[in-house]
Formats: sequence, structure tokens, C-alpha cells
Amino acid sequence: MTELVLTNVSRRYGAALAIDRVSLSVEDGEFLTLLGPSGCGKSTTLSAIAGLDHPTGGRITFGDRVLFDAETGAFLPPEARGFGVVFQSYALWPHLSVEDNVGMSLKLRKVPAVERRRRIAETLELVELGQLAKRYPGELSGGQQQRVALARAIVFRPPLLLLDEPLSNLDAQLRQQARSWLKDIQRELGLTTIYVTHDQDEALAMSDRIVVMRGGKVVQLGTPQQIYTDPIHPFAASFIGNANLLEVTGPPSDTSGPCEVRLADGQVVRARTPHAGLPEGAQLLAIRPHLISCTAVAEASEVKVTFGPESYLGDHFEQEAQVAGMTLRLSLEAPQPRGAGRIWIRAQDAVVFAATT
Amino acid sequence: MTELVLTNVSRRYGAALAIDRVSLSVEDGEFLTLLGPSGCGKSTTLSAIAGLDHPTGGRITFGDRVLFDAETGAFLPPEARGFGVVFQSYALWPHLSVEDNVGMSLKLRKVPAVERRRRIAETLELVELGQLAKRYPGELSGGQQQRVALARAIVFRPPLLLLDEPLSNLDAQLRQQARSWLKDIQRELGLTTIYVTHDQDEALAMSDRIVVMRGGKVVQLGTPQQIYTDPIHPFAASFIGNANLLEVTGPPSDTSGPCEVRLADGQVVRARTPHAGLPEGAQLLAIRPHLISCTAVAEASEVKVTFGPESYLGDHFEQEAQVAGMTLRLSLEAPQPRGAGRIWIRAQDAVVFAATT
Amino acid sequence: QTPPAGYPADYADLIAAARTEGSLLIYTNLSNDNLGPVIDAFKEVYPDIDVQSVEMGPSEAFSRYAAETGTGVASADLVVANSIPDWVRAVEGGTLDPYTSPEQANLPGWSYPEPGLYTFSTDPMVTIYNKLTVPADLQVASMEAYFANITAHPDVFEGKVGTYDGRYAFGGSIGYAFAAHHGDAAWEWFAAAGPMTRPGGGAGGMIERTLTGELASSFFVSAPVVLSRLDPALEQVLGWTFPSDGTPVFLRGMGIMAEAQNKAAARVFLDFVLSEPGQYAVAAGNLTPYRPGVAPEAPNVYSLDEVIAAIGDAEKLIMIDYDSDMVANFEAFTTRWGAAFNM
Amino acid sequence: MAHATLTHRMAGGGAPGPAGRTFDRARLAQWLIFVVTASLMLAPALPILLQVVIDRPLYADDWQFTLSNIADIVQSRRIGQIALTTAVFAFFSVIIAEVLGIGAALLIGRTDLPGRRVMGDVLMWPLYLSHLIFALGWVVMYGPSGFITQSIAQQAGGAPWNLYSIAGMSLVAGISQAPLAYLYCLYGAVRSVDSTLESAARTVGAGPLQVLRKVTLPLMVPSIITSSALNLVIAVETLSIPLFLARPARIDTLSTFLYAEGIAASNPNHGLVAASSLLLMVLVGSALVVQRLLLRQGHRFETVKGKGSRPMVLSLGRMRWPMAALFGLILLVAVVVPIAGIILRAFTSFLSPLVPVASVLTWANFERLFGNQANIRAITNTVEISLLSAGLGTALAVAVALVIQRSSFRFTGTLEALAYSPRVIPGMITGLGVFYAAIILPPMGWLRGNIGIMVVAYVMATLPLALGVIQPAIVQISRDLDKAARTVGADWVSSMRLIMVPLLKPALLGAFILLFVFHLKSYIIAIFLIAPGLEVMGVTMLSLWTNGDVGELAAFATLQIVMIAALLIVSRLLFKVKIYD
Ligand SMILES: Nc1ncnc2c1ncn2[C@@H]1O[C@H](COP(=O)(O)OP(=O)(O)OP(=O)(O)O)[C@@H](O)[C@H]1O
Ligand SMILES: Nc1ncnc2c1ncn2[C@@H]1O[C@H](COP(=O)(O)OP(=O)(O)OP(=O)(O)O)[C@@H](O)[C@H]1O
Ligand SMILES: [Fe+3]
Ligand SMILES: [Mg+2]
Ligand SMILES: [Mg+2]
Repeated sequence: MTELVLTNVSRRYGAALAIDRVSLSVEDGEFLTLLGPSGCGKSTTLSAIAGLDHPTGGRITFGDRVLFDAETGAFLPPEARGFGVVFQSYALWPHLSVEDNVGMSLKLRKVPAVERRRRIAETLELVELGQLAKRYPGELSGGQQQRVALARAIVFRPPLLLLDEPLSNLDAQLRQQARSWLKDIQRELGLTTIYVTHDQDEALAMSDRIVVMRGGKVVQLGTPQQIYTDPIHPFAASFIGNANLLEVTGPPSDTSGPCEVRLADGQVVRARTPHAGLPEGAQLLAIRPHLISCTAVAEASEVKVTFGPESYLGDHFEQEAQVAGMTLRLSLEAPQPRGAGRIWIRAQDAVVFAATT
Repeated sequence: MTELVLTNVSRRYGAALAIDRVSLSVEDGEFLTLLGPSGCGKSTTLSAIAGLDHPTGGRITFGDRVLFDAETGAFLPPEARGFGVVFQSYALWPHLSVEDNVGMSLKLRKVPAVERRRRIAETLELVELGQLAKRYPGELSGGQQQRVALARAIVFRPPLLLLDEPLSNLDAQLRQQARSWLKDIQRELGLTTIYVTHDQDEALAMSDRIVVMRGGKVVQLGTPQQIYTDPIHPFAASFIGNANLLEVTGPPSDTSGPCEVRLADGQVVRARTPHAGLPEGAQLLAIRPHLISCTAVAEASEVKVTFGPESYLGDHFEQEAQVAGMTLRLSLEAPQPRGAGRIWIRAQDAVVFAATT
Repeated sequence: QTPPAGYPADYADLIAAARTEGSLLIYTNLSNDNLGPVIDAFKEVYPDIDVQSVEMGPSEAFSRYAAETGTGVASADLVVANSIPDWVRAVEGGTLDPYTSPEQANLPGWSYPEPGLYTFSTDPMVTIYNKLTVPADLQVASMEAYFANITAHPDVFEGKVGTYDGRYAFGGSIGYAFAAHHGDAAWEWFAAAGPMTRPGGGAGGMIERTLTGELASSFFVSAPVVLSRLDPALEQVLGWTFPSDGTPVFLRGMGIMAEAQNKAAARVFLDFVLSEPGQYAVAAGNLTPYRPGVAPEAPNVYSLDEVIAAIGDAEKLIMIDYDSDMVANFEAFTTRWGAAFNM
Repeated sequence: MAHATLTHRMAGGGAPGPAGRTFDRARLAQWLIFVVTASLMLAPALPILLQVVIDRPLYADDWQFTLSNIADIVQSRRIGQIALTTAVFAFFSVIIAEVLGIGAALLIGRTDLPGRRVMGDVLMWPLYLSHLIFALGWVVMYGPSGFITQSIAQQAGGAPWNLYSIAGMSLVAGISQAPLAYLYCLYGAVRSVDSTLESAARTVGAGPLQVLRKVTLPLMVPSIITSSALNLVIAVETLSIPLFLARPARIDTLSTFLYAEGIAASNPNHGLVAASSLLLMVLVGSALVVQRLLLRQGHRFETVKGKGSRPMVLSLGRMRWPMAALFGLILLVAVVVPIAGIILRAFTSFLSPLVPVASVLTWANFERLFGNQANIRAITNTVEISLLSAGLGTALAVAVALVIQRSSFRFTGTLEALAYSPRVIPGMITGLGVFYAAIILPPMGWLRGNIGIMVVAYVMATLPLALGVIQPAIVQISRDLDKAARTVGADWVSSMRLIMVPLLKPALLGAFILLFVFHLKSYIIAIFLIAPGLEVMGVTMLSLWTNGDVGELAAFATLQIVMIAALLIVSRLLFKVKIYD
């Protein structure tokens, strides 16, 4: 089946590498998300796929077509690739009405007027904008603009849909609605989709697979579950699920599995490591706030801490705790009294990584 | 003690009312938050207090000084009010160094140079920026800029500190730190503070009292706990804590307290109403997603639903369920199989409001 | 300072008054090249009098004077300009100070036709050729032969002959006087050659156009302009001659304004221009002095006497003076001229 | 510990702002700026209106009201003809300017055309130079006796073209106004339009040229309309181009008519002059009304800038070099050759294909130029006037712009309309109006006879130009910055002085240099205002032309070109100010 493959794609701006040997492949019908903090190279990767930017190295193929190859100098311009793109700013043409925006691609493909009108209407129906066909983009709300942008990108039935933070301009409520609505349409049309976001909830909720990026590099690639439960990098752990990262020391470990680490004040925590080949010495311990218990739990390591100020957050409290000079965030049903106290951490919830990455 | 009082303050732009008869009062030393969705009039209210905008109606007093009175035409310009303001954009003056930014207010007040230098140093120490006094704003990170903005607003010891979404330009991690740091300084200096945000967590975590706004009107005013646990308006319930709102019908109720409502498909839910004087007929039922149980609970109403698609969100799942033609969001540890199923709702978790507001 | 010989005894008072005034403002259509030497010579004699000259169009000098005196702003003391109708109007309108110069006795009578109106210089009109495009045998002096050549040699001359536009004051005055001199013959020449010419522009433009080859020749071009431009480089290309059967000579008027602020200085200046050293200075400015006995030595500078000598006969001078008939009949003339030149 | 002391002090209670002021400085300053602007703008307009309805010059004592001036205008066949000529000329010159400007903006701003930076700089030269110089360059090279025309004519036996025609005039005016169209399209659209709009078109299947046609060009419409309106005003008011190119062919435009009737004539008909100025203003004003109407649907052109939008460069592919050659050739022929022609003419006694240039080289033109005291005076006067009026103009512009954009002053709308009104008033009429005003308005009387009168006229006429530089710069500065100053205790005046003005420094410098260049090259405004001893370069050059002293004129023009070039280079190197950037 058609499949998009990126092999060692790099993009250099002067001395800086915006993306650095990114390799990934996207299956037919898959929803793949590029997730990472601002500036990590998500948009650059997407532009390289769309043909809007010229990478400086690597190779991109789609099925048996070579879209880009640094070695041979091959480069297919965006209009020849024919992928649908939704931009963060929507990039609706302000001088064209909604239907003209949507119909532009069909016009360029010389689709006859009757057929064109039918398909515009159909697509606008799909995005629930049939009423607004004659309006101009300046006369629409943000959410409506976003739908027009999507309609424009899918009306010509592209083999691949690329979305660059399409929801980030919407406010919280609208975003949640748009999220499930977007996912529905993707499922309904079976569109192969690459989605860019820096919102972890969005990535977890929508994706078949997630590519976690950082500093232009791919940090981890996997299903939402894999990434959430089995981060292979402390960055993935802290970015997705807000894990506390504590500096610890520990013995080397040749295989992945259970291990023991020591806090700066000497307390010992039983944990596990996902990495074969953990070096001795400085290590990082990742623990998610809501997996820390303030009541004794069987088989858990007990750690002495000093509880700090708490914040009320409606259905739970967030409280800080000091341990070995570091601050730990806890997510609790009820706040603990400030001052000395104890917490329990289960070995399977405490993940150890090498410190230097 | 000095106290800020807004009485029926309105601001009209042409035909539109940006704020509509807003009344509130702020006690000495209090941390009051204006919370609401984008465009609800938070910044307009803040500007009216600061004197940066000229309201079209109402009256604002501070202690025994009249800041604004539409009837007499009194209007004190911002420089005469002397409140400290932190802008969302920080609004640091790029042509002045950090210390000159901070010292401007003292210079304008003709504070002698020696005294001025002392107070600048003291304030920069307070915001932990002593080292950076000679830098220019362009040479600071977002978090540091935010501290300079705060230092500038408090150095002249304003009787009132106004903050307009001061954290919204920081990224998620920094925001959490800044939140507790800001709250610490406010507590330490005992500053009367009005804080604007659209982030419910921020509002819950920091405020003494919260003003929930919507469409230019005050919807509810109370402590975080009051508002979270006892919303008196369906909007407050859905904006804070994401409550599901279901259209139901029910009998009238003269007093607040337990009541029973009927879904469109005839199912009956036991609930409570916070309002004395609930009219008969169309009503709204608010239930928070995480308070809905999928296992039988004593004393709870059992409701038949059809489970829909679920999203993985790491530590929990979000799942949709159809009931009587409406969509219910559930927050679950584990997703339910799609299709027919049952949920349980406790009467104290289901709040009934009049439908028309 | 002692007055020049032959001036009235009280002239010393005038000089003293002029020195008290200390300045003089002239409006003129002369360029600094022309007027500068006169001012310089004047300053050698009267170093205390600061002379300012402002260059503008000939008619503009009068309109500006009217506007400025009308609004009470200081304006010109003296005007030097070659615009016949404007001088006639000025005389009629009493705009001129009716000063009688002590030099009058030494000057020909035609040079001071009205009280207060004097003549600065008398500038002949010449014919110029582009020597590279006009064969030597066609570079004739007589206007009769000239016009005949134009019709006979369209390959050389068609559309390539320049002159002033006769429908405007300056060109019209020349044409009027020329036609008056030659009678109906002139109108025949105009009718035959006129349609083949391209009238328009000033002397500088005609010289420029003739040099570049756009024009082969131009007639009635102001001699001072031509002569002042001649240099060895130019002379490779540009040939010139006085029309031998009638050389138009334009009187350049000079007069003191009635509301002059520096009347004494203006009078002293006017007398100086009319004096012998003044007329030599006029020659130094490439204009043509007319005071009898003045004979400048520099090459390419002519006095009126020398012009007469060059064409051989004082009768062949066509004086373009303040002919009130001309002013009266100007409309009719320009219409006829326009028809002849097909404009 | 610092915390504790501070806490203690804070508890001492809130200090209100700096001591209350007894009077409202801000209101006073704003009213002052308003009154100055209003009187500056209205003083010249009112006398012209008065002159229209009276029967003799304003300065005559015994004038009476009459409508005959208007009747004369309306009935005059000649003026009808002239107005028609003016309209035709203006129309075609605007078309030429826009086509060239749009093309250049797209090519330079959006493609990988080789040498586009240099070509963009060359294209700007007609804007830095006055029409007078530019027209002179064309006459010297392409006029009927122009060097190139005659070179061809000697070979081919006839002049290949006739520059002295409406077509020729439109071409020269069009080319000299192309930079303005170019600038507006480049900065108003090509550079500021979110490039994702173009990317979006690529992704739905449009090739590079289709993108330009379907997205970029339509989005340029407001810039095109605005620059067309401005160019129309300039075409209507330009004097030297019709004077040099049309007068010899006996074609008159309103501006040459005004010049001839108002200046060169021996007894100017002031009523007619004023009435035809009015006609001119009506012509120009209606163009601007049309512009307004056309731009009403503004939101259809507004583009929101998305984050991370990078200008996308379209590849011309194999067309790169042929396009560069074509564009370069046009610039060479239209801009470089005429300017080179002026310089060449300045160093020769004449320029003719009949003799080798080397044999006519001379310094004589410059000797004559510097030999004349009046010319030297013109140069020093011009520099003095330009410095003074650029300084005052910049100061007034920033004051006006700040009141318009950053104050709660009640009449900002009126102020803005007033400040931009000179755009509809052709320069010659500004001069005329100031001239009349100096005559009848007592307080302006003392300006007569010194450079003050020109400074006033220049400041007035170029206020919109300076605002055009300063206002966008103000928009760039967040409102929060001056609001923040208000909250720490600065009143309006202080917040403008301490925050806005320092932040606007680069824009102010840019505005100053722009005004300086414009005042240096200006001549139209000064025509009615020069007085003895008050010569300015532009007007002196104009009279050199009238006298046919082309060599000296070319020398003068060369001098002015060198001055402006030096100024631009210095400001770019020293102050890093690039006007129009
Ligand atoms: N034109 C450019 N010149 C230089 N550096 C650039 C350019 N465009 C992008 N970069 C750099 O490349 C890196 C990746 O940018 P990119 O836009 O892909 O980030 P992103 O992950 O999309 O971020 P965001 O979430 O903010 O959109 C950033 O560090 C950015 O500064
Ligand atoms: N200058 C203005 N002209 C017209 N309407 C305005 C103006 N300023 C604000 N409004 C309107 O007033 C309403 C309230 O605006 P305000 O800025 O106070 O909202 P906000 O609650 O601060 O929103 P946000 O969270 O987006 O900052 C909005 O609907 C806005 O569109
Ligand atoms: Fe001009
Ligand atoms: Mg991005
Ligand atoms: Mg706001």
C-alpha cells in the first residue's frame, strides 16, 4: 500500500539544524502525530513532507514516488504532490468566498463546474458549513474558519492530509469539540493523516502513533499507550504525563528491569529501567504526580519528604514536597499537613534513565 | 480599610456591551481573580479599574476616592490612580535597561537618586533578578521578563496590583513555577491583587475569591471552593470543572435542595438544585465527568446510555456516551465497551438549574 | 565721490543718497552671464552699493512687481527685460519713474522713446547652421536666399528649421518688424518656407537642437546667446551669420520702477549702464552695446556699430522698438503668422 | 531580608501617583497640536477659495464677489481641452506606473531573479530625483534632439519616436512614478501578506505563476488602489514633465496652464488661476473618494499573519536569466541612461551624435554654475530650508501621529483628515495658497521675504509623507508600552516623551531623511514663493530650462544627484536608515 517514508531527513538553517536525520514511516489510513515543544522541528518536518520547504538532506518517498532525494537533487513541488494541508493560521484566502476557497483546488484541476459545485456542497455539508458558502473568511468565527480550512484541504481527496496545529487558535471548549469532530471525519474518510501539535492530550486522544520530537530529533515513536506507559527517554516521560524528574545515583544495569537508586540524602527507591545498558552514577528518576501515594502501599518504597504549600484544583489538590533538596509535585485527593511526612512509590511507577541525554 | 468598589460599571463599544453593569468589591490584601472565556470582558474590567479605559457607565471608588463616576463625569487618569499593572505582554520598555524600567515610576515621582537606587535593588532582589539589572528586556527570557514586569509594578508600592493574564505567555512548565512564586510574593507583601485569567486551574489555585464572568456580566462571585462545589449558574459549572449540561424537564421547586428531573427519553435522575425558585419545565442538569460512575453506587440514579468512542489520555480515558440524544463526556479509569450500558449518578453530584439564562 | 564729467553739479547728492540706500534690486530676464559683468563693473565704481539681481521670465518681472507692490512687499527697483508689450503697458500704466538721465545727450534718440524707458542693449538676431549637415553653399547670409534654399532643398531642411514662435511676444515682435521691413515679400517667404519649419523654444533650445542635428538651421536666433556659447568645440559644428538683407535688432528695455525703494541707487546704476564704461561692460556680458563710439575688442563681441559694419549698411538694421502699432495689431499679426507657419 | 523591609514599607499604605497637576498638560498639548495643524492646513486653502469668488487679485483693495471665474472655467473650451489632456495623461501614466511597479514588486519581492537587490535599488532612483531632473534626462537622451534619438535618426533618416507627445509624457511620468507603486505593492502586500496563503495555494495544486495570479495579485488590490490614487495626484500636479515634453508640442496640462497663467504671464488672471486650482483639487479629490469606495470591503484583503510564516521564494526556473536580462534592460533604458545622459551633458559643451563626445568635454558648465552667486545662494538656501523644514516637519508629524493614535483626544478623526489633506492638494497650489495666505493673513505676513514661508509650505505639503513613515512605526509599538508608563505615574505628555519618542527614533530619522530628500528636490511648491535672495535649487533649475541653458542645468542636476546620492549613502552607512524599508 502507499506509505510515506522519511529517511534521515535534515534541514539546516545556516549553522543550526532545525531537524536532524528524522526517519519515520506512515502507513495507509494511519493517524500519526508529531508532538513536541515549540521549536522542536515539527512544522519543519511537515513542510518537508508537503514540499513547502526544501530539506538539506535525506530522502522522502510516497508509495513508489520519490518526493525528495538530496542525493539525486530530486524535488517535487507541492502542487505536484497533491497533499491536503491545514495551516495553523488557516491561511484562508480573504478575497475569496468560502465556496471559492474550497473550490480552488477543483478549478485548478479543471473539474467541470457542475461536478465542482456538487463536491464543494458535499464537503461543506461534511464540515457543517453548508449555510455559509457565500460568506468571506473575514466574516467567520475562528472555529468556522478552521472548518473551511479543513474542507479546502480534503475536497480534492488528497492521499495524505497534513495538519499543523489546526486547533491551537481555538479556545478550550471549542478545541475539545473540534478534536473529536476532526477525528470522526478522519475515520469516516479513512484519510492518512499527519498531525502536528504540542498538546499532549490532543496527541494521546487522537493518534494511532505519536512521534515525540525534541531539538529536531525523534525521541520516541510509538502508540499513545507505549509512550505514556513506557517512555524510553526522560523527556518523553516529563513531557507526556508531567513526570517529576529527580536526580539520583545508582548502580549500572545491563538489562532493562528492576533496579535500585539512591537519593542525594541517602534514601533508597526501588524502581525499574526501560534501558538495557544503564551506566553507573548520575541517573534520573521519573515519577508521575498522581502515582505517588500518601498512604502506605504494599511493595512500595517509603520516602521521607517535607510537604509544602498546596493548591486547590477542584477535584484534587496539587501539593509540593521537598525531598533531598528537590521539589516533587504531588496530585492528591486531600492535602497533607505541611511539614515532615512520608510518601510511597511503587517500583513499577518509578522509571530510571541515564542522566546525560 | 481601603477597598475597591465597582458599582454597575459598563463599557459600550458602539452597539456592543463589553461589560454590562459589573459590580464587585475587593478587600484590603485580598487576591481576587476575574475568570472567564476569551472576550468576556475581563481585560475591559481591569482597564476600567486601572484608568486605562473610560467606562461608559457606573462608578468606581477606592477607599474614599472616586476614581470614576459616569454621573458626575469624574475620571481620574491612570497616573493619578497609581495602581501597579502587569500586562499580558509585559510591556517592558525595550529601550531602557531592567533597572531603568523598574526605576521609571520613582523617577517620575522625583524620588532622590540614592533612595531610588536602593529601592530598585531591593525590588529586583525580591524578584530574584539582582544580577540582571543592567540587561535590556530583549536579552531576557520570557520568565525573567515577567519578573521585571512585576518588579516594575510593585516598586512604587501601589495600593493595588492589577495583573492581566501575566502567565499566559509562559510555557506550561514555567507557568506552574511562576504561579506559586507569584502567589508567594503577593502573600509576603500582603498586596491587594486583582488577577485576570481564563485558566481555571490558575484561578482555583491562587485566588481568595473568584469572579466568574461571561458575556460582560458577572455570573458568580465566591471562593474557589464555593464556585467549584456550588456553582449557582450552569455556565460556572461547565466552565469550572467541565460539567456536562443535559437538557431535562422537571417540576418547579421553591427551595433549594433535592429534586427530580426527567430526561427526554423518560429516565428520571435524582438531583439537587442550588436555587430557590426553580421554574417548571425546561431545566439544565450539570454533572462533572469524573463524578459519573460506571459501577453501581448506592443511593445513585441509574441511567441507561450508549457508550461511544473513547480517547486514551494516559492516566485516564475520556469516553462519550449518548443519552436521550445528547452527548455525555465521562472520565474513566478504563473504557467501557461500546454500545448499550449503564451509569450511576449520585444526587449530590447532579445539579439542576433553570434552563433560560 | 566725484560725479563723472559732464554730469550736473548736484549729481554728487544723488550718489550720496544712493550710498545711503546701499542696495539695489533688479528683476531681469538676463542671465547672470549677461548682467554679471555690468554689476561687477558698477561695483568697482560704487563699492558701497549692493546690487542684487533676480532672474525670471520677462513678463514675470512685471507681474511680480505688480503683485509685490500690491501687497506691500519690497520689490524691484529696476527692471531689465525684452518684452515690448509689457514696456508699453508699463509706460501707459505709469509704472515707470520718468527719470531723465544725464547720459541722454550721448545716446541715439530711439534708445529713450518714452520718459523713463531706456535701452540696455540692442541685440541682433542671427542665422545659425549645423555645418555638418548643411552643405557650405547652402549656408547663406541673405534671408531671401535662405527661405529659397529651404523650399529648394527639403532633404536638408524639411522639418529641420527652427525659429522663435511668432505667436508669442518675443518671436512675434521680430516677425512683425521683419515683415514690416520686407513687406509682402516676407509673407511670401513665410508662406513657402513656414510649413517646413519647426518654430518654438528659446535661443538656447534652438542652439541645442541645431547642435544635435535635430535642426539643420535656425533663423532669428538672439546673437548674444549664440556668441556667448561659441567655443572651439562648438565652432566645429555651429556656423552663424548676420542676415545680410535685414538684421532684426531687439531693444532690451530698462527702466526704474515708480515705487522703487532705492530710487537713487537705481538712477546711478541706470546712468552707469548708459555711460561708456557701462556699455563696455554690457559688451563684456556678451550683449550688444549701442552707444556710439563703443567698440569692444574681444572676439565674438559686437557693438551696434560693428554690426552695422558687418552687414555694411545701417539701413539693413531692422529695429524692433516700441511700436504702438505693433501692440495694437499684434492679434492680427499672430493669426496671420500662425496660418503661414501652419501652426 | 530585603523582603521584610519592603513588606514593612508597603504596609505603610499606598502612595497615589505623583503630585496632582493643577492643569491638564495633556489636553493642552493635544489642543496645541490640533490648532497648529489645523491652521497650517487651512490657512493656504481658504485664500484660494476666496480668490475663486472675487473679481481681482486678493491683494487689490477693491475686489468684489463674483462667480465669473467659475463661469469662465466652466465655459472655456480651452480649459475643457486642458482638463481632458490632463486626465488622459494622468490615466496613462498611472497605468504605466502600476504595471511596472506591480511587476517589479512581484519579481523582486517574490522570485529568485538574479540581481534583484541591485535592480530594486536602481528602480528607486526616479523617486529620489525630481521629475525635473528625470524629465531632463529623458529629453537629453530621448527627446527629438536627444543623443539617442538623433543617433538613430542619423542612421535611419527619421526620428524613431516622438517624446514630445502625450504618450511620451505618460511614459516618462509612468516610469518616474513606478517606484511608488513598487513600494506600496512590495511593503503593503508582497512582503506583508502571510506567505502561508501562497503555500496553501501550492498545496491545492497551483503552480508558482498561478499562485501569483490567483492569490498574491488579488491581495495586492488595496496597495494598487492606494498607490494609483497617489500616483494620480502626482501625475496631475507634475509640472516639469509636461513643461519639458508637452509644451514644445503645444500641449497644455492644468499644471503648465497654471504655471503659464500664474507665473509667466505679464498680468496673471488670479481668479482663473484659483478657479483652475479648484478644478485640479476636485479632480484629485474625486480620485481619492473613488479609492475610499473601492477599499470599503477591506476585510476581504486583510490577512492574519500566522506564526512562523516565512516568505516563500518562487523559482523562475529557466526563465531566471532571460527575465533578469529583460528587467535589467528596461531599467537601463528607462533609468540609467537618462541619468547618465544628464551627467554626460553636464561635462560637455553639447551632446551630438555628429561629433565625438571626447572632443566636446568641458568644465565650463560647472564654472558657470559656480560662477553665479545666485546659484550658490540657491544651494545654501535649499539646504537650509530643507534641514529646517525636515526637522520641523518630523517634529510636527510625530506629534500629530501620537495624538491620532495614542490619545483620547476628541477630534482625532478631524485631525487625521486635516493632516492628510495635503495629499489632495497639488504642490503648486500649496505654494499658491501659502503665497495668498502670506498676503492676506496678518500673522503670516512676517514670513514673507524669508525662508520661513517656504518652510511653512514644505512642512505642510509633506506632512502626509512623514506621517506615512511614522504612523506604521507607531502601530508596531504595543499600546501596552505607553499604557504601562501611565500606570507607573507618567501623564500623557511624559509617556509620549519618555517611551514613544525614544522608541520611534529610527522612524523619526527615516522620516527626517525622507523629508530632507523631498525638500531638496522639490520645486513645484516653491515656484510661487521664491523672492529676491530666496532662490531654491529646483526653481533655479526650472528657469535655467526656460532660458535654454541646458548645459548649466545639467551641471546643476548632476550636483543635485550627487548630493542626494551622498545623503542616502551616508544615512544608510552611518545611521543604518534605509528610507523605504
Ligand atoms: N527560516 C528559518 N531560519 C532559521 N531558523 C529557522 C527558520 N525556520 C525555523 N527555524 C528554526 O528551526 C527550528 C524548528 O522550527 P519549527 O518551526 O519546525 O518548530 P515547531 O516545532 O513547529 O515549533 P512551534 O510549535 O513553535 O510551531 C526552530 O528552532 C526555529 O527557530
Ligand atoms: N476597542 C474595541 N472596540 C470594540 N469592541 C471591543 C473593543 N475592545 C474590546 N472589545 C470587545 O469587548 C469584549 C470584551 O473584551 P476584553 O478584551 O475585555 O475581553 P477579555 O475577557 O479580556 O478576553 P481575552 O481573554 O481574550 O483577553 C470583547 O467582545 C471584545 O470584542
Ligand atoms: Fe514636476
Ligand atoms: Mg510550528
Ligand atoms: Mg484580555
